[in-house]
Order: sequence, then structure tokens, then C-alpha cells
Amino acid sequence: MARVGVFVCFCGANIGDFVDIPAVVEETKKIKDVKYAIEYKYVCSDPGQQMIRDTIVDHRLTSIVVAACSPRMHEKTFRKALSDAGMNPYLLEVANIREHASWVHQKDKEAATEKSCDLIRMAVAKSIANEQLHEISVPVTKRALVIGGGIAGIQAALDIADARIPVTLVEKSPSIGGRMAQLDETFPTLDCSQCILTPRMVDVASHPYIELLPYSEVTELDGYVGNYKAKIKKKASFVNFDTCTGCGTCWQKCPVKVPNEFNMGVDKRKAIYSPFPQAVPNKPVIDAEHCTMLIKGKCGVCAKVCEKGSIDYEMKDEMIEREIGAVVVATGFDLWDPKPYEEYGVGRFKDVITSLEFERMVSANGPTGGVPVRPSDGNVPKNVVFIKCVGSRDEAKGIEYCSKVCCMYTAKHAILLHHKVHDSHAYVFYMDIRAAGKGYEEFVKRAQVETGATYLRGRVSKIYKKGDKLMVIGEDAQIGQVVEVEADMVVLATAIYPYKDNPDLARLLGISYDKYGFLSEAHPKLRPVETAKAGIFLAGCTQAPKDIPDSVAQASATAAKVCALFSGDTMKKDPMIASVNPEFCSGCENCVSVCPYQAIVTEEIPMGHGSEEVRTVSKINEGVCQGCGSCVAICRSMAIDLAGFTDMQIINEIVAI
Amino acid sequence: MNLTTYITEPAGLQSFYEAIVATNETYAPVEKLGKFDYKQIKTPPECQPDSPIEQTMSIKPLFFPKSARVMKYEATAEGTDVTDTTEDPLAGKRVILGVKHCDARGLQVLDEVYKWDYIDTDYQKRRENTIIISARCEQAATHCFCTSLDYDVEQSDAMDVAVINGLDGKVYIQARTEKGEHFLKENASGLAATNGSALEEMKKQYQAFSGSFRLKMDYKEINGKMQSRFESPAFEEVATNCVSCNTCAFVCPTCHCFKITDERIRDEGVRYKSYDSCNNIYFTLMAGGHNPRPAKYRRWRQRAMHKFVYYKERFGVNLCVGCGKCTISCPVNISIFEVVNQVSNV
Amino acid sequence: METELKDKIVSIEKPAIEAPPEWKPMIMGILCNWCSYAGSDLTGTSRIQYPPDIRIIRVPCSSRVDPWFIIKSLQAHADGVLISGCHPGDCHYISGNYYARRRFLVTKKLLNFVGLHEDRVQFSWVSAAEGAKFAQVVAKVSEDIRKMGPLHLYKKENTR
Amino acid sequence: MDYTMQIQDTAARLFSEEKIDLFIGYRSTGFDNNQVPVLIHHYQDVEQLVFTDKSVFNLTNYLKYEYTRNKRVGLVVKGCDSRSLNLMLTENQVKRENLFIIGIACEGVMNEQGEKAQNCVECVMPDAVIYDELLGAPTGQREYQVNADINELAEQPLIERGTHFEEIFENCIRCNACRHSCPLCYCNKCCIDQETSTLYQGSNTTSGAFHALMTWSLHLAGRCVDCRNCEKACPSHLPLHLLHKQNEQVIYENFQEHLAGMIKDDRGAFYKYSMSDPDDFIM
Repeated sequence: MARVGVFVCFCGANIGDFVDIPAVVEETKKIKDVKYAIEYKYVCSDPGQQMIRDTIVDHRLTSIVVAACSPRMHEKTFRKALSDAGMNPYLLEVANIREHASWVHQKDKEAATEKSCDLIRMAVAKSIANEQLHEISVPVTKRALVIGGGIAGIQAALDIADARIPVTLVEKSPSIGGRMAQLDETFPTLDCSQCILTPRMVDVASHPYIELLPYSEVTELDGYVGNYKAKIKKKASFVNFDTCTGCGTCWQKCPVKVPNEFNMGVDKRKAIYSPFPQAVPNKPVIDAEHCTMLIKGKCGVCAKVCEKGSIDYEMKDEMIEREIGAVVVATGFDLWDPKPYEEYGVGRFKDVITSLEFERMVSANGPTGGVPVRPSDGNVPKNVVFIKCVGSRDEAKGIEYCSKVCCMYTAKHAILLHHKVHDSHAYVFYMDIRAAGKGYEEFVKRAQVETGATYLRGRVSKIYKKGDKLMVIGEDAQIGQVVEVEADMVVLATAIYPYKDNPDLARLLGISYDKYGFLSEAHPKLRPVETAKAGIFLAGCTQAPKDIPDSVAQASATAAKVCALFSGDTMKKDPMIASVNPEFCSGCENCVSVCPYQAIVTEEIPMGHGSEEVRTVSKINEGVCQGCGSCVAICRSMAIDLAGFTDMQIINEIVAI
Repeated sequence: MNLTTYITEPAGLQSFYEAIVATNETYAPVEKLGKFDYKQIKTPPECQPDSPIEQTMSIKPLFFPKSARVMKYEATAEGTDVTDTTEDPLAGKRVILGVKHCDARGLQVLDEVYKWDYIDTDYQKRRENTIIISARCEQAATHCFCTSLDYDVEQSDAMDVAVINGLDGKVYIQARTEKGEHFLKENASGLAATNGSALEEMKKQYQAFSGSFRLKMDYKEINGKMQSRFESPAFEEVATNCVSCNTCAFVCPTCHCFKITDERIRDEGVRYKSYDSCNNIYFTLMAGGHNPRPAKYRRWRQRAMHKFVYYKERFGVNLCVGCGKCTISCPVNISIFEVVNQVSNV
Repeated sequence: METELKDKIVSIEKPAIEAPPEWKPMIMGILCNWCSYAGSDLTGTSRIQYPPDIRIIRVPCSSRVDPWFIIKSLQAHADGVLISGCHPGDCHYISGNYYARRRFLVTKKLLNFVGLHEDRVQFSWVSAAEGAKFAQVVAKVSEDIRKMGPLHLYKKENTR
Repeated sequence: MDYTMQIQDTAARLFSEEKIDLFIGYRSTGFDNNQVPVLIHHYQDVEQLVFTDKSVFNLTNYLKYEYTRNKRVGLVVKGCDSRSLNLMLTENQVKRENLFIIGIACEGVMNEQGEKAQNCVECVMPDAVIYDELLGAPTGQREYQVNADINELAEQPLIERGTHFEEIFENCIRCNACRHSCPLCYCNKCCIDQETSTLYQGSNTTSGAFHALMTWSLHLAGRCVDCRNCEKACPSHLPLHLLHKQNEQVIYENFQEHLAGMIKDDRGAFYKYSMSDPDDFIM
């Protein structure tokens, strides 16, 4: 038999002035299950709470209704009072007679009173169906997995590891460093990218809490927040890293030449290679696609020259498993392929290059030794045209979004060009200059004023070849005229595009991605580093175009999230989540398809007692469920119910008035 | 008791009906959504007493409604008040026209269970206050087999008044019970009473009618054999086709299983007694979770055995009246006639 | 004129019984916790006044609303139902309101098809910042229901 | 449309090759030109099988019973039946590897009056969409047609529609034949059978029937394949298709979804969403 206690709050004059509270209490006492009803000035005050505590004991109440302000305000306070009295805190219901009655019907006391009675009646009816709930605690495996070894991944790994949490850092290529390692100098300070990055890379390699897995890929992720199990494929490197000293003899002797990805194909590397001199780990790998020994079984030079005998052509891919609690995804970006811009001669004119190719040329460790050269004839260019927004902000040919960094790196390129080739001249075609950031606008000014780069506002309509020159026809919107620039070289500021394998990775991880392939954050403003799947976080350009400081900041933010997640041995969760009654579940799995958190898994149970035949039913993963109730409403057989908002509770409320 | 038979022309019958409709609360088969149901009629033209038997719902709902209020209750802080629902829309004096013989027989069969053990006063009141005027079929329908059962269709006293369309074009109106005799005295004043020759005509009509049956069986033999066929594998065979749709029980003139449900709004509730069916898997589900008839064939066995064995054992009448409504309504045309034949012949 | 008349006839529900003078509409409001319930709280804190006909039920998300809550409400004492959730894209649970939106449209049309006025069941998106909008929505629903009068069709027989 | 011989041959072959334990088809009742489903377990019984334009019942309904669940079953499906089968496969109620499906490129079946049934006239996909063997010449998908009865009712004033449907709900006897004969009503326990007095209405009153039928039709919204097993099973002859077709039409016109069961692994319209779903009915 339910024994409900009702406490009606005056909230000073807030409710008392507009609702006839004594009448409400009298009316409430007539409800069948109400055993005790009383009014009080401020129920949320200490004496008010004390009164609740005492009454629970004195009147052996089975549930409590507080008619006061919104449950969003004081539900926690009153729950605490219940729990202090030894009662399950979830046996509380709050009737919102302040925000929903007294404050909104101030001119009609009678109606507000009547409404308050109804709201209390509903809360009483609901509370009768309330069940004792207990906070859910989920064990946590304190190890983080960072996917991607660019600057974002490096930063996240270091920050997490510094909090003495073990980290597994998985990088697809032979070395960490990512895109930042390819850069020469960085805006707006023009400090050398390598100089600031390499120490961090070394830190990663030597950190006692970081397990670095280069040349590896995540192939599977099962489980849920705090309890993931990742399968990682360590690709065969054919080089025994334990014995290899990284002396470099092998790649010097290797006869096979392959376009060098690190240098954007400007020069060639060998089939056994280390991507760049400062690589971490600085051990070579054999590119199985091109090594003649691995393809045809002929050659074997590297094995012959290796003094340590580190070459092992028989090496196989290795699968390793790690139990982890959280994942940071930092897979970075690719450059958008500017092929659709046929009028720029992409692919036809050798001297039309992308910004990253230019970046490699001007880089001191680059293929041209730090001097830009024309790919067609190897001459140093004098007049260089930079075209911004190639792909970006172009709905017709490219993509709708702004790549955010192009304005800045183009300014940087103009300055670098001037540094490297003093008698050169840079022309920059732009749509807008977006230089929001500390020191950014000044930097663009510097490019324009100090280096004398000519900034032309307008789009380039055509590039054609005249002799060995490139003729760039564009519009100067400021003077409203078509201009023609004779250029030795054209650099396209191509858009930042998500890493091409992002959709596959997203599916593997069970997170969502947008139409381009950027991974989706849980909330654009308030949860920008979380994904919809608890325990998976995003850092860097995998989420949206970003510059280095933003990527680093976001990476550190993910580290903070991971550390917070791992702050206890178990995670505490609100118990208001869904649960499946397997007896009613018919296993249609429609709930699986509507759950936004992939919190529903399936399990096999016997058909009946002792039966050997099995049937599949759904099961809610307590650690993942957030309690939205989507699955409850679509479950036709009423097999799923949501604690705290059960069908019974809601229907009780509906029929209470 | 002396029961009178009246004779008239079809036009006379029509005015007989008209007179009844004018002065009584009258029910008769009325077409609705493509089928006939016994509904209240206000004017004689609505009356279609010769509705095709295949498409006519049983008369049962007029005595045992598909849902009846048992009581009302109201819970207050002081306790729970229970009020009997006294007002019964079906309890007044009334006449039902055009009742099929099988339907009328169904009521006779139901009487047995309603006057046994617990006396259902509502049912008794409805029965007492109702005059049943039957219309004998002229031809058997595809699934009828009323003549093969344990009752005398020709001389049945299940109806108060029997209307028989003779083969000679005359209409014979015959009182079958004392109640019917009184009723006719009051309402058939304009009609002429007949003598023995009418009985001949009525017999001829019956012979023509009983000769038109497709389905025939030896009831004694079947009833005898069924008693020992509880374990018959035939039940399993017939049950595979069944979709457990319960239609057979709901349209059956004699099925009388019901469930009790409460419906509550706020603290006021109503308790209903509504049709249920032994073919429903939850019918025998117990509170502890055990279900003695989880498999379809067990439920079918219960149905067939109850119809042809148990009820006969207990009350001396067969629970099936051979109307064929279940077979017609069955989405997969399972025929109880075939089932019992199959079971007793295995 | 003719179309107006037709519209009027078309929109009359069965049975068109005059409402008793003391009749007050009863609207069942089902609001999602994160946007609309917070919005209705804001209406209160802003002291914006609206008609006292609505009784509010809090649910975590509009996707928690099973159509039979609507049916159940209409069969109990409610003369109308208002369901409110987060604006598209703002759902606290990512996609709940999108699922709900589909169900609501079908439910609304179905109820209209079987003879209920389509304004008996209404939906709104009210964010946590739209206290004023919530008041407007309630005022509109309340006015609509007042015009239509009490609901008699398909009610459970034990009415208050 | 008569595939009796082909079906008998295939069934016989399947039994002789021991590929199936059970064959579900139609047999003639021997009168009124009626056919009923038949479940055949033995080779020698295949001669019972027939298939003509009177083969009305959607046989996939039998796949929901425990005695067919883990058996290897051969069965005959028309266009609509194959769509319900498709949904049952998607919703994990049957295993594809257990089935041998004889698909029919259906020319439409007859109703009781001997005319082409309404759902066949308005059929969108007469050919089986999933099969191991197809009989007949496929005619392909047809354009969606709004149901004639819905059209007519939608024109009527609200008050008349209300009267019409009130009569329908009043005539319902809640025998639940509709749901038991629906292949997609396979739940272990139907929500309408809940015992609790506040949750569901068990009475056979008009409001009880309204409650049950509305809930039922909403549970089938976006899933109903218009096979009309329910309507044929209904002893009160209620036009149950009205509710389903109404939902189907709203879903089809507003959500740009495929009709139920047309595509493999395509769940009902309520189990997915689109950002561009109509929003104008929401304040």
C-alpha cells in the first residue's frame, strides 16, 4: 500500500500569494494514497528538509511529493533529503507549482489553485509507480588509445601520459609527426615547425606511460565507455626494430625508387625508407608494394648490407589487443584534390602546384633544399601567383566550408618566398582575408607591407601557357578590371579535407561523421571534443579545419576529458536508463537502429527454461545508455522501459487528472 | 399445454412483423458493413429475418454482451466505494425476429451453464424478458450441420415462436413455448389458427431443408469416440493451420468464456466482463507464469473436447449447435466438423 | 464564402454538443526535459501569463513520447494534447526529436482521419530560451480547444 | 494465373532432395472455389498444393510460430507476401538460410465477390521482391496510388468521418483476429494484452476498440504491406485497411521512404529519420 507524503511549499510569497495553499493541502489530503500533507514556508530550507526527513520516519512514507519550484531547480536537494532519511532518493517526485502555476497565473488565483491540485495529483500518481533506483557504477580501464600521431595526437598522448595514465598511440605511417612535420615555418611567428615539433616527438617515444605503435592501424573496437577492447594491426615492417640502429645504409643502397609521399611526390624515396630524417622512431620500413624482393623474390640488397641482420622478409602483420577506457581520434586531414579546377591547368601545367608541395620546396630539409623551383625546368621562379580558396567556399566545384588556415599560410608562403628568393614577387588572389587570431592580422599586414606581396581581391578565371610562362587571368574586384599576371609558378591554396579513411574509421568506432567525412562532435558549442559515443573524443582537423594552436588546444581538452573519466576506479551514472525485459522482447532490433549511442546490443537467451534452442533479444548497455527513451517509445512489445519515466509512471500521470 | 399454429400469406407475415415492431422493442438481423447482425430496428422494412445464414452473427451478444460493466469503483482517502452497475440496456422486454434455429438452440445450451452453480441474474433477466421468433432456414449453407447433432431441429422448443415458410407458399407461425403461445395470443389476433394439415406442410418443408445438408455425421458415434481420443495426434495436425485468431469463439453462439478487466481513470474505475477465447494463449496463463496450454494443439483440443465431450458430460447437451459460423469466419477455414471427424476416425 | 462555410463544416467534430458553461478545456502537455520544460520554467521565471488549461508532464526527450500517450490522454480527461521538444538539431540526445517528428505527423493525421479535429493534437519546438514562445503556444492551443469544445469522441465511458 | 503444377514440382523436388522439412502452400477446400493454407510435411502430400487467383492468405504468417521457426521451410509468396517476408527477415524473425522461397509474379487475387481485390488493383509491387525461384512474368514496380476509400473519406466532412469510424470501432468485437493473422504481429506478448488497468483497455467497448486498433495500426505504420490478412480474418468485416493505408499514405507522401518491405534491410519509417522531414505542422 502506497503511503505518500506531500509537502507544499509557499516559496515565501512566490507561490503563497497566487495559490491558495491551505486549500491545496486540504484537496491533496483527499487523494487515496496520500497519508500526510502539509504546507511549509520554504521546504528547501534546512528546517524544511529536516521536516521531510522526520516525516518520512514518523509516518512510514513510501514516496514523497514536494510541490514547489521546478524539479530542474531543487530535485537534487530534496533527493538528498530523502537519502539522508534512509529512503531511496528516487522515490521523490516534484510537482512544479511555482513555474507552472503561481508565476504564470498570477491574475487567476482560483485557476492557479486548481491547477496546483492537479499537478500534485499527477505527481502523487507518478510517485506511486516510482521504483527504488541505485546509481550505476561502471568499472573503468585506465588506458587511453590515441589514433593518429600528428601534433594533435602527440599533444593528447603527452598530456594524458603526464597524468600517469597509460596511453597507446597508434600511427598509420612509419613515423609520428603528421602534417606538421611537413611544414617549414609556422604562422604567425615563423618559428621552425621541425624545431618545435621534434622534441615533442622524442618525448612521446621516451615517455614511460606512452606505448607507441607506429605503422599500425586500429581494426576493431568493441565495448563501451571505460571498457573498450581495441584490436590493432601492426603492419609488417620487415625490419626488426629491436636490433636496427637506423644507420641508413639500407636505404642508401636500395635500388628501387618510389615517389616520396612526405615531399608530396616532388622527389623520390627508396622501397626501404624512413619518411624523413627526424622520424620517430627513426627506423626504416620496407614498402611491400614496391620492394622487388617481396614482389618477385629478387634483390635482397638491404639484407646483405645490414650489419645487424635486422631485415626479415618473412615478417607478417601482427594483431595485438589492448583494453582501454577512452579513445582520442586525431586522424588529421588530407588536401582536397583540386582536379575540378581545369581552368587552372591542374594536372596539365607542371608549374601549377599545391600549397603543400610549395611548403616542402621551401622547407630546409625538403627535396629542393629550401629553394622553390619550377617542376618543369628546375629554374627558380620570380613571379609567383598564389590562389586562395581553391576548393574552399566554392559550392559549385569544391566544398562549402572555409578551410580556415589558407589565408594565413598563403601570407606565410608570400613571406617565405621573399625570404628564399629576394627578387621575387608574390601575387595573391583572394576572396576575403580571414585573419582572426592572435597576431594573425598583423602577420598578413607583414606579408603585404614588408614583403610587398600584391593582394588582388578576385577570382582567377583562367590560366594558360605562354612560352614557358603561365598567364593568370583574374579579376581585380577593387578596381573592377580584369588583370593578367605573368607568372613563373602558380600555387593553389587547396582546401583542407578530412582524412579519406575517416568514414571507415567512424563506422569502426561507431561514431558519426558529416557529409564530407569530418567526425561529428556531440554538440557544436558545449561538447566540441566529445563524440556522441561516450568515451570517444576528437582532436584536431579530424573534426573540422583548424590551425596548430587550435589543434593543440583541442588535444589538451581531450586529455582533460580522458583524465576526468579516469579520475575514479568506477564511473558513476544516473540510474534513469532503459532496460529490456527479455521475456517480452521479440528481437526485432529496431531499438538498436534508433539508439543514438549504440547502447543496445543483442544477446542470446534460451527459448524457455532449460531449452537448448536460443533466441536473440536486445540488451541495454548500462554504461552507455543516456536515458533518452527513444527505444522505449518504438518498442512495440513494451519490452523496454525507462527507469524514472516508465510507461506506468507517465500513464499514471495522464489518467490522474 | 396446448400450442397453436397459425397460418397466413407472406403479406400477413409482414403485417405480423410490422405490428410487433410497432409495439415492442424489436431486434432483427440488420446488414452492417457487409454482414448481418442482430440490431434493434425501428421500422419493419429494416427487418431482414431471412438473412443468409453464412453472413449472420450470432444472437449471443444480446444476452451475453461483448463487454458488460460488472461494477464501478472509486478510491478515496477513506476507502474504496463499489457500486453495482444496475442499468442494463438489454434487460427490458423485447422481441427478436428472424432468429436462426441454431442461434436459438445456442441460447438453450447457454442456459445450462448460466443456471448452474452461479446464477447470472443479468442473463436470466434478459432471457425472461425476450421473446424469440425464429425463421426456419429453407436451405442449409455450406458449413451447416445442425441436423447431425443431439437436438431435434424440427421440433425444437428453443424459440418461443417458429415461423416456417411452407413449400406451398403459405407461412406457418407456430408457438413453441407457453411464452410464445401467450405472445401469439396477444399479437397474432388477425391470423387464423390451423389444424393438422399444416403440420404436414411443415414436415415437408423440414424434409426439403434437411435434405439440403452437405455435412452429415453420426453424432452418437463421434461423441462416443471423441471421449477416448484425448491423446489423438490429429489435434496437432489440425492446429498447425490455426492462427489462434479467436474468431471462432467470438462468433460462436455458445462460447461463453470471458475475461475480467479493470479500466481506471483518476481514482474511478469500471470493471468489465468481456469475451475471451480458449484459443487465446493467455487464456490459461496463471499469475505464477505457468501456462498449461501453451501449444496451439492443446488449446484446440480443449475447444473441440469441450464442445463435443465435456459439456455433454456435464450438462447433457452438446456445446456445438452446428451453425458453421466459426468455419465461415475462420481466416484459414478450419472446420470444427472436419476436426471432430478427423479426431474420431484416426 | 462558400469555401469558408465548407471549411467550417469540415472542421466540426462529432458530436457537436454545446459545452456546459462551466466547462474548461483540459490540455495534456508533454514536454522534453532539456528544451521545452526548461522553456516553460523560463515562462514562469519571466512571469509571462498564459491560460491555466495545461497540465504538464516531464519526459526526458520528445522521442520518449509513445503515440499511445496521446491516445490515452484523449481517452482520459484531456480535450487536447500539446507535445513539445527541442528544435531540430538541438536535441540533447542528438536525434530524438527527428524520430518523434515522424511519429507525430502520422499520429496527428491518423487521429484526424478517424474524426478528431487536427488541432486536438499539436506539437511545438520550444527551446530553453523561448519562454515567451511557450506562453504563445499554450495560448494558441488553449484558444483552439476552447473553440472546438469538449472532446466526446472515443472517450472512456467513466468521465469525471 | 495458375502455377499449381510448377509449385507441386518444386515442392516435390525440394522434399526429394531433402532441402526442406516443411512446405507451406495452398490447398483447395473443395467448395466455393476457396483455398486455405496447408502445411505439408511429406513428399506424398504435394499433390494437395494449388495456386490460382484464389490463393489469398499471406503465408508468411505461419513463419512466426514456434513449429516453423527453426525448420527449413519452403513457401509460396506473392508480391505483398514477399514484402512482409522481407521485413520479417530484416527484423530477425526468420533466417534466410532456412527458407526456400517460391516467388510469384502475381497478377492479383480475387475477393469473395469474384472481382480483383482492391489491394491488388492498387498493388505497387506485384512481383515477389525476394525469392529463390520466380514463377510468372515480372511486370515491375508500379506507381503509388492513393487508396480509393481513403480518397473518398478524406473528402468527407470531419463529422461524417467521425460517425463512420465510430461505427467501425463500435462493431469491433476485439477478437484480435486481425493481429493474429498479421505476419508482422509476432510479438511475444502484444502490448494490447497488458493486464494493468491503467495501461491498456481490455474491454470490448467502442473506446476499447479505438484504443486497440489505433495502437495496432500505429505499430504497423511504415511496416504494413497491404496483404489484408487482417481484413479477411475480421469476423465483423471491418475495413481495417483504411487505418493502414492512411498511415502508409502519410508516410509515403511526407518521408520519401520506400514502401514497407520493398528493400532488404530497410526498416519501417519510424525507425529512421531525415533532417528534411516536414516540419510545418509543428509550431
